Amino acid sequence: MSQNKVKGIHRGVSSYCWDEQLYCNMDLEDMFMHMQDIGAYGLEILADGIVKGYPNPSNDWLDKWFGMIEKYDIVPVEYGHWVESRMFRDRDYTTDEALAMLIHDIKLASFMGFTCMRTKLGVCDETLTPVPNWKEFIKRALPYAEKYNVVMLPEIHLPTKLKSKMIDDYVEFIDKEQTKHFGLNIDFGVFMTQSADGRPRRQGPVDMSPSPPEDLIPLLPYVYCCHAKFNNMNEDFEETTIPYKEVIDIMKEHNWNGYLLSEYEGPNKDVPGYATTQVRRHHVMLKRLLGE
Amino acid sequence: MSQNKVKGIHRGVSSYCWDEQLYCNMDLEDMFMHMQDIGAYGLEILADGIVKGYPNPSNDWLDKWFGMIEKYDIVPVEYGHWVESRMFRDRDYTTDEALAMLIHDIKLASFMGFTCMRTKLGVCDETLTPVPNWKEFIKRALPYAEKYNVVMLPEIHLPTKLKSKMIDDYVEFIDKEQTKHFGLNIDFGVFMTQSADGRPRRQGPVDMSPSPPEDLIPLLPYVYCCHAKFNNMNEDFEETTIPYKEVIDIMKEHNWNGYLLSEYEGPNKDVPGYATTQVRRHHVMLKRLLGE
Amino acid sequence: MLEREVIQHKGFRNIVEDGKVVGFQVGIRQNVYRGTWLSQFRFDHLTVDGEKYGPEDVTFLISGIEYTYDEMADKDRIKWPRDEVAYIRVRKEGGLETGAHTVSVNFWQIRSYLPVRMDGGMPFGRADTMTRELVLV
Amino acid sequence: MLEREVIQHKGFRNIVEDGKVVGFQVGIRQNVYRGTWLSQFRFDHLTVDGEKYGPEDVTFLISGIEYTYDEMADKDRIKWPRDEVAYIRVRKEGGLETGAHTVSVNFWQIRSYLPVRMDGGMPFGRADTMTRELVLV
Ligand SMILES: [Mn+2]
Ligand SMILES: [Mn+2]
Repeated sequence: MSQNKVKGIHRGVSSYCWDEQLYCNMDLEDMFMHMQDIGAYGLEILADGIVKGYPNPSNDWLDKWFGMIEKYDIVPVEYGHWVESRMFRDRDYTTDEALAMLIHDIKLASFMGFTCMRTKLGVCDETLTPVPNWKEFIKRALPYAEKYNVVMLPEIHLPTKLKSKMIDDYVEFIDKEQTKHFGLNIDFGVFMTQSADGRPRRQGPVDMSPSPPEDLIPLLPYVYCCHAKFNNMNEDFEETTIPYKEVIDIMKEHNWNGYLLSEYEGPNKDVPGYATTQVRRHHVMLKRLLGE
Repeated sequence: MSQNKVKGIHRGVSSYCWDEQLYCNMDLEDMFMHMQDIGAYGLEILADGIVKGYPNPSNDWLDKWFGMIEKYDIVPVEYGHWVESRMFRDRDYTTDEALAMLIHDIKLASFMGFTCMRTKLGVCDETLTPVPNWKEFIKRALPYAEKYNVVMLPEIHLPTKLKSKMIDDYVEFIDKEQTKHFGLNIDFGVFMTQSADGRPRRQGPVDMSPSPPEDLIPLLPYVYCCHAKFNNMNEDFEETTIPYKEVIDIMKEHNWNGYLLSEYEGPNKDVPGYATTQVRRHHVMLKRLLGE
Repeated sequence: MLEREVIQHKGFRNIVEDGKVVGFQVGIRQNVYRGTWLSQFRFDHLTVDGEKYGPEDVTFLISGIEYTYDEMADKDRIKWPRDEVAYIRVRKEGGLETGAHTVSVNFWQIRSYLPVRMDGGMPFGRADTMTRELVLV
Repeated sequence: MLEREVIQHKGFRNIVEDGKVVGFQVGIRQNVYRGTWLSQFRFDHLTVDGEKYGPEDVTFLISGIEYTYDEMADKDRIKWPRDEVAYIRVRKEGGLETGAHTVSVNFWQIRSYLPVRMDGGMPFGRADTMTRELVLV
């Protein structure tokens, strides 16, 4: 598996789905058991919140991690982390400080078996434009990402458009650096046409209109994994807010390889069992769309 | 502490209070933390259901147990267990088989630091009369109880009356054997005058009327701990179903020594947090009644 | 950890052996304050979408060991622990279809400390937790 | 384990030192998917029965270490872990009375990945979980 670009489209789950249950009435092993049940072996974790003692887990915890990964056939796909910028009350994080944080996460992600990293950057405006020095610390992190065999992926998330200066900047950076260690994670929320309750998206000062699915096509070579965001799976196993069939058909036609990581962001996440049913319905749909 | 007959009336809690939360959204350590919060250090467990691997816990688990007992200042008071009779589909447990089960629990209870055992016996009728061979296996267990320094206590529970043949039989047995290793646990439910919802107790084929508190007096020398059963603590910190003040005043007047173990059996035990609030209110009341 | 309901969503899946689907399983927990000596376990049925499976049609996977109902009858010193899920397993070629299924179950334990009258059935938990809609992927 | 509410019932007690009640504490958890670097922790107030305690009136007990609010300002490599309760401690002679108390709290974390506009306050969890009636024994 090179950079997680295994042949075909594979199913996975983000720990975010069950986030509001975690440590209240579920633990990490429960998530793995659900994943094995539904044959969705690809895993995204939010490292801070999942890794006990993050960012410095004990060897004991790491042994437990590897034992569970093995037992439940889990494929560690994406390691979610943040590069902070507004760290102090009186000043921002320096490039050196941000880089040190990033390198630490690269090492830990790699040791835990992950190939992708959802590298969330600090932002400087309402449309989530990354901090001005992002190219600096990412460029300096590239040799580490190469050495530790991971790819850093900013998550492309509403209200960002697939056709936008932000994306152009990322693509230009990747092309210029000719790197396989920086890329994109597309959050399917960018295709979202209506709310979970069926109403049109509320428009504020920021344009929340969806990107057309075909805008994904030119980006696919840069996409290493996706957040298969979903907000409402109905009883007929249809996602009611995002044009899943169109998006997945495009990915199949263009022979995209990688993991779709279910990310439930609809209502009732705090109701025990609700997210579990939503995730299962989501995978009934994905299985059908993927022709499994 | 001889047979747990420490001077004064002390507060404690039975794990039964939180039973419907356990393993879903609470663990044993959570219970200990609550107990330390409210200064109720005496503990009853239902061994089967609390002891991991019961009836054969690992040394690892036992180490964890002792660590927690120490950390939270817990006093192991009563070890709840059952002596089964109807064990097989085609025949009852023999006296030898019941005795073997009982001896195993005596050893484990003692090792874990308990001084009382809530010894639940098999019954042979609707008024919960114990199985005919109870005297046989209890008598044969007495040398073990003595050696391991525990006292076996059948729980006197509704619909049993404090004045009844069953109690007479128990007392006669204790007097005859002149033993300090068999006694009584009075469940305060025997004093219950109405339901948690304020309605009179539903009468069926069995007489559910309460025993008068003063019937407790002649039994006190045989009582080593009590289930401070409660069904509803209101916002004014009153228990609405059981005449607590009368019962506790009697125990104080007669200088009874031992632990009152809160046992919540009201509604909403499955609602997270509900039992916790009930237990805390119960201990506000107990603290006041005991003059702490 | 245990789900609140007696019928667990976790563990609901088809059983695959040598690449073939040979059956399915449903996890159950004991909504009661103690575990069950296997010889005191009583099982009436598991129902999936109206199809009923009795004691002879299933096996029970408890702490990694699979038992037939009759094999449990003399196991008075082996416990189904209070904190563990047991899996009811059904051999059925092709298993269950992908999608939603209505699952019901009825089982209980013998309790020597209650009147004999109750040996005939005292389900583990409230009736509303003994039926559940589950999704199989 | 964590209670669902931000304000935890567990841990609510008076603080006793040398046999004297010198204050009280309230446990809180982060109803959010990650922990908090101490330097990104923001605290506005704790209120008990209408009495308000600001950042200078309390200390924070996190993984066994007690910090003043200002001591947290430069701790960019120490985490309040996602799965742990922090205890807000108030020095107050005699502590709180036995009985019921209405407790509110407001705190949040700085999130560099969200617009600066949100640095001013984005409470951990839904408003209905930031106030709770607790019983002190
Ligand atoms: Mn996402
Ligand atoms: Mn009782």
